[in-house]
Amino acid sequence: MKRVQDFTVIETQWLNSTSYLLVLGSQSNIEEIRPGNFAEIKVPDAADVFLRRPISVYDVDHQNNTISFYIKAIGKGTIKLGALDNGSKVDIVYPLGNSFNSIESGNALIIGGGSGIAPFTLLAEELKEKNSKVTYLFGARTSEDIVLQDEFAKHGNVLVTTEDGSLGEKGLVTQHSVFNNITDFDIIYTCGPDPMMKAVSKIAESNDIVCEASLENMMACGFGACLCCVTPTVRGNECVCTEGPVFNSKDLKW
Amino acid sequence: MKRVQDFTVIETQWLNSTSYLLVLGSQSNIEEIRPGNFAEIKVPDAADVFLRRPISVYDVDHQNNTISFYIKAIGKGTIKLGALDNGSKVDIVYPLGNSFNSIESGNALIIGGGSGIAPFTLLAEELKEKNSKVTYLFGARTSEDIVLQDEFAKHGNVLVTTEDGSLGEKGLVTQHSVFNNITDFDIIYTCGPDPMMKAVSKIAESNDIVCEASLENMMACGFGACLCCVTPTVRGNECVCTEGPVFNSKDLKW
Amino acid sequence: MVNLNVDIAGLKLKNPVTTASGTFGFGEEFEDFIDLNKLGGIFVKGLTLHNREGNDYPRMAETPSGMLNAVGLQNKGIDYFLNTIYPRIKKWDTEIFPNINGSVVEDYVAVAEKLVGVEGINGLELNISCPNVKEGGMAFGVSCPSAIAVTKAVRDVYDKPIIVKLSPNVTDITEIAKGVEGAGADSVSLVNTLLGMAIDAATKKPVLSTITGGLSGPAIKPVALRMVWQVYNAVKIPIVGMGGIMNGTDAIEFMLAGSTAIQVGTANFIDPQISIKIIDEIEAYCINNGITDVNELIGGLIT
Amino acid sequence: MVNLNVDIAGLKLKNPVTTASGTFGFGEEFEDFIDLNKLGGIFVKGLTLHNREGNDYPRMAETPSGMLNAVGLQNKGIDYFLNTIYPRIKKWDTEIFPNINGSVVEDYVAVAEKLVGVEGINGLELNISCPNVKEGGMAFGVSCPSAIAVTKAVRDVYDKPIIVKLSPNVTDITEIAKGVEGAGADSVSLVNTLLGMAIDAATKKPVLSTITGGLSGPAIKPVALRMVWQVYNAVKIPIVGMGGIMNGTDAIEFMLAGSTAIQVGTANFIDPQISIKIIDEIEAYCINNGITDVNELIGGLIT
Ligand SMILES: Cc1cc2nc3c(=O)[nH]c(=O)nc-3n(C[C@H](O)[C@H](O)[C@H](O)COP(=O)(O)OP(=O)(O)OC[C@H]3O[C@@H](n4cnc5c(N)ncnc54)[C@H](O)[C@@H]3O)c2cc1C
Ligand SMILES: Cc1cc2nc3c(=O)[nH]c(=O)nc-3n(C[C@H](O)[C@H](O)[C@H](O)COP(=O)(O)OP(=O)(O)OC[C@H]3O[C@@H](n4cnc5c(N)ncnc54)[C@H](O)[C@@H]3O)c2cc1C
Ligand SMILES: Cc1cc2nc3c(=O)[nH]c(=O)nc-3n(C[C@H](O)[C@H](O)[C@H](O)COP(=O)(O)O)c2cc1C
Ligand SMILES: Cc1cc2nc3c(=O)[nH]c(=O)nc-3n(C[C@H](O)[C@H](O)[C@H](O)COP(=O)(O)O)c2cc1C
Ligand code: FES
Ligand code: FES
Repeated sequence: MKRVQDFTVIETQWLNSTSYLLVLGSQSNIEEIRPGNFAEIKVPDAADVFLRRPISVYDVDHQNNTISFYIKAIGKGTIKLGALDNGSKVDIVYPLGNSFNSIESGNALIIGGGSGIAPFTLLAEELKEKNSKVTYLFGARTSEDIVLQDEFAKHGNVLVTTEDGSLGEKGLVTQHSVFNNITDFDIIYTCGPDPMMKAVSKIAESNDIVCEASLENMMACGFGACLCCVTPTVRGNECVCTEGPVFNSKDLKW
Repeated sequence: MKRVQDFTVIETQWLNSTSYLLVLGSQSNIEEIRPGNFAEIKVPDAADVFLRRPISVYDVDHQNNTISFYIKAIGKGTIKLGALDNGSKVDIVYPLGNSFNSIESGNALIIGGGSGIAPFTLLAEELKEKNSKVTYLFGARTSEDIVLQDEFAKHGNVLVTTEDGSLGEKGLVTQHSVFNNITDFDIIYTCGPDPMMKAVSKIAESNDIVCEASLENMMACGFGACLCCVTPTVRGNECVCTEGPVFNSKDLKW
Repeated sequence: MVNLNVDIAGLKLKNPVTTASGTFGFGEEFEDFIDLNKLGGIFVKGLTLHNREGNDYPRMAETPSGMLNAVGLQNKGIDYFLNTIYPRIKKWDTEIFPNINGSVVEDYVAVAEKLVGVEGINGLELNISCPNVKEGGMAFGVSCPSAIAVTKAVRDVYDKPIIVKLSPNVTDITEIAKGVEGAGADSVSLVNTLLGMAIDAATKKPVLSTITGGLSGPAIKPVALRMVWQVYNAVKIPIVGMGGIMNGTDAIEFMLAGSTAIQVGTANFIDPQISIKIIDEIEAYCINNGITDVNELIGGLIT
Repeated sequence: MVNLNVDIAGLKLKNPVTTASGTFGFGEEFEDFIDLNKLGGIFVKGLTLHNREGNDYPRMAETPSGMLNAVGLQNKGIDYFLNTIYPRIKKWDTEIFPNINGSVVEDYVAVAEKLVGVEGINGLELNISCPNVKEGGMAFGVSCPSAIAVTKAVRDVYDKPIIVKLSPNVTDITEIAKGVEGAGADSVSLVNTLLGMAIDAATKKPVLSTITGGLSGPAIKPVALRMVWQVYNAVKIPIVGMGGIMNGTDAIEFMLAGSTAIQVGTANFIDPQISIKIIDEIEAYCINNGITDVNELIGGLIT
């Protein structure tokens, strides 16, 4: 069930100069979270941040009542969240949105760019439970931007592209050699900048591979009340916060 | 010269449940401050505090480059200033306003209520330097509200009234027995709620004693740019932030 | 015990707190967060005669203490509402107010006609102030003759309370308020959003697909409050006030300025439980101020 | 090197950044904080024919991301300005624009006549949008015929640039802008404050002595930006844009929307050095974006 819940900052763990893990803890139980779900985080007492900020759930620990987020500090709100002292109060509205459809006993390729790596630990865990094999492909500008590799490596093989060639293969994700044998995969999951996801879905579709893309449209509410976050689909304009954030790429008319 | 200066919070020393000393330190020199001068303090990154807050200078230490304020936490801004962590950055515009005219070799009565005790350490120090004698009279609702007595006692005799009689004489300041021999004083300085200051000036004027009152009108700028802070005087509407905050009570038409 | 009941043209609300059209979906979106039965009323998302896809994305821009929206009345049409949505939501013990919209007078009339006789729907909000549609919408609300014309036309076909929603984007809102009062409106609600715009300096482009959009949130509260006060002094019909209400104190201010009921809008996005908190805060204010009937607040400003 | 010079009706400003009337005193108040010679111009506090005491205290209310003021044009009259203040401030190497006000057309004309031939004063701002005076003021700015009448009358006696300051409290600001353009205005400045109101729920009283007042600050930026964009698309004369500009990015947005110059208002209260910082930020933006002439920004919105 969706709810507003009070949390306390347990830590903000900076991973590089522009991204961090925000770990929040609560006295009470944490709701069930499905891979792909997100939360709307209230940036506490910030003069210039009016609305909540939608952030995917990176990890959750039901034993210790903690929930964590992987956040790129790109603007006012995300910078302020990353500067919170331990012990600060933060409330979130969650769990929001739909989730990825994890396949059973299959071969999954997970492609992430930018902050779009956040939902993929939970997804990979679920895929593994269902006996599917996970390959990650992360793209970034430079090696500096590639973080949390050890974490992801726990769940699957990690491939990397960087635009400057400083780590993994040089180029854009869609230029990675894994695409030479793309039909080895039963499904592709992707999250990241729209152009990347569009390119990925195009390849997936032309190879008849199911592709699920998680969108990051701008949101005012996050739970279907405002109709601000729409994306055009074969069914008309649909809210990314309720019908998504995960869409089958074939349904998207972007 | 008036300036904007960056400071760091050295400490917020709570005196009772509703008031505190805010001590700020700077790397650079502190401007000269006259008794009665105030500063416009920027409440850092507060969602609902748009304008600066005018606060009298309570004390200044030119050796150590610190400046301190006595603040009553009465609303959004003053509560937030009191909750700042040590080390937080705060900038202030100062020194603003005119100052008290301290008399030479005289007998001064200083009457304060509420936050209106703030300007009176600096004033008493100057009076003492000029060989004047200082008597303080502070009024409050209850003994809880009477703070910093030891500090003030360094500069003069401290008299107190409380409305509930829990400290000093029972009643309003203007009912204190010191008024039985009010003509012993050459001057009265007062700061506090308007009704108190009005009552004090009335007594002063009827006894032909000079009375200087420091006003606390609501301000947008604090340095004469907006004309929001006016009080009616014999010369017309005058800005409290530039012509005041200290006025000769005879000039006020309140 | 404080009486919280208020009366909008004979329609009794259990308390003055309702939710603003377009900011509360059809209520269902808030079912997880609050007990909808506690609300004075729900003004549902704007409805039109036919399905509307609304404007292109992006439809939203955050602004200082507010936001711009350019949703453009996306909805599946009045029939879908009545056949599919309303049956699901009518169970709640609160007043459901459809918010009706059109490009031409005939559209408004056609939508209103569909609402005639619908059991449990005891009034409608006639939106003549949507700034986010090309034709119709705000055009009706910024000209007195057209505001009167559309109100009269809907009045002719609909006999339950009509609340006409006014635009703040006018020189003199009292003129329009008086006009629609004369045309048979039972109440006016105000304000809709202020027409605004946001630019992204980095891309040199407008943030919204429609260039301009509707400004809501606390930023507009001073303007909304002023208009409620002006209209309160100009008409006799009850006012449903809104514009930047974020808490109980804001709601009290709108009532003091002359609102009989209030709508909570943008605040729902930031705190989905805020509407219920506002009811509690109004009650607490009354208790603290020795007020036994919330109606004492209406227009109670001491000037 | 970026060219920052802009041109308002033949009058060259060294950069687009000026300060808004009523928020910058007569400039002197900022002498301790900044080098006034760096400013593109200073619009001084509103002037009237005779001494005015302004409205009673309280004149100010803080609002979400903004403030209300009800100063009511307190000033010592045009003669005092010319004889006592202007001689002190004319030394600065920046354009000084008197902001002139009146209750009737004749007052405006009388003030303008006094400015004819004053050495160093190369233009005036005709304020037809002050919401804080009982008669005159905003009344001129919300009706097209009266806006035209006062502009024509002042045009007849004053031959240097006239910048007419428009009110945002209108249904269609382009109509007024076109009207004053036709009546001989060389430029329009916009926006003045939005009419608003604040209530103290604790005392049940209005916060301002005048009940309503003028809303300024970032809260109004989206509305101001929209109006600048609308006017830019409606008139040919240059626009001086303002309303909630707090930093260089805001200023850029106003230029992209169509402003030739901008005015910094309420921001001066919060950071008395902000006007100079904005000049630097505009220059930095131009450098970062490969813009060699700030004039390229004017109306440069990509739609
Ligand atoms: C469902 C969902 C899940 C998300 N998950 C994550 C996550 O796990 N980690 C993460 O770091 N980010 C995530 N995002 C993106 C995140 O919400 C934005 O980066 C954040 O809201 C930016 O806030 P800000 O205050 O820092 O930036 P602002 O100061 O508000 O904006 C900075 C710049 O970024 C642009 N911008 C802001 N938000 C968005 C957006 N949603 N889409 C496109 N452009 C935008 C603005 O237009 C502006 O140019 C997610 C978004 C959605 C919708
Ligand atoms: C020259 C000057 C010197 C001052 N010196 C001190 C000082 O040394 N210590 C101190 O504690 N306070 C001092 N004050 C008062 C102080 O400025 C206010 O208490 C403060 O601005 C309140 O801010 P806030 O955000 O906490 O309250 P808000 O949340 O803004 O307001 C809370 C309530 O207080 C009222 N209020 C706010 N400011 C004022 C005001 N200036 N006058 C009357 N009512 C007001 C509001 O209307 C509201 O009802 C001084 C004021 C002036 C003008
Ligand atoms: C996203 C959004 C959608 C809206 N849609 C409608 C609508 O369909 N019909 C309507 O009458 N008003 C609509 N409004 C206006 C609100 O009902 C309300 O008048 C306005 O937001 C001001 O109140 P607020 O500041 O409390 O949000 C919408 C507002 C927002 C923010
Ligand atoms: C305290 C105050 C006084 C003002 N006085 C005047 C005035 O005398 N003449 C005038 O044309 N505008 C006056 N204005 C309006 C400003 O010049 C400006 O149009 C308005 O504040 C919007 O800009 P801002 O949001 O940047 O402040 C005043 C504004 C404020 C806040
Ligand atoms: S963000 Fe409000 S409906 Fe999706
Ligand atoms: S506070 Fe602005 S002039 Fe005094």
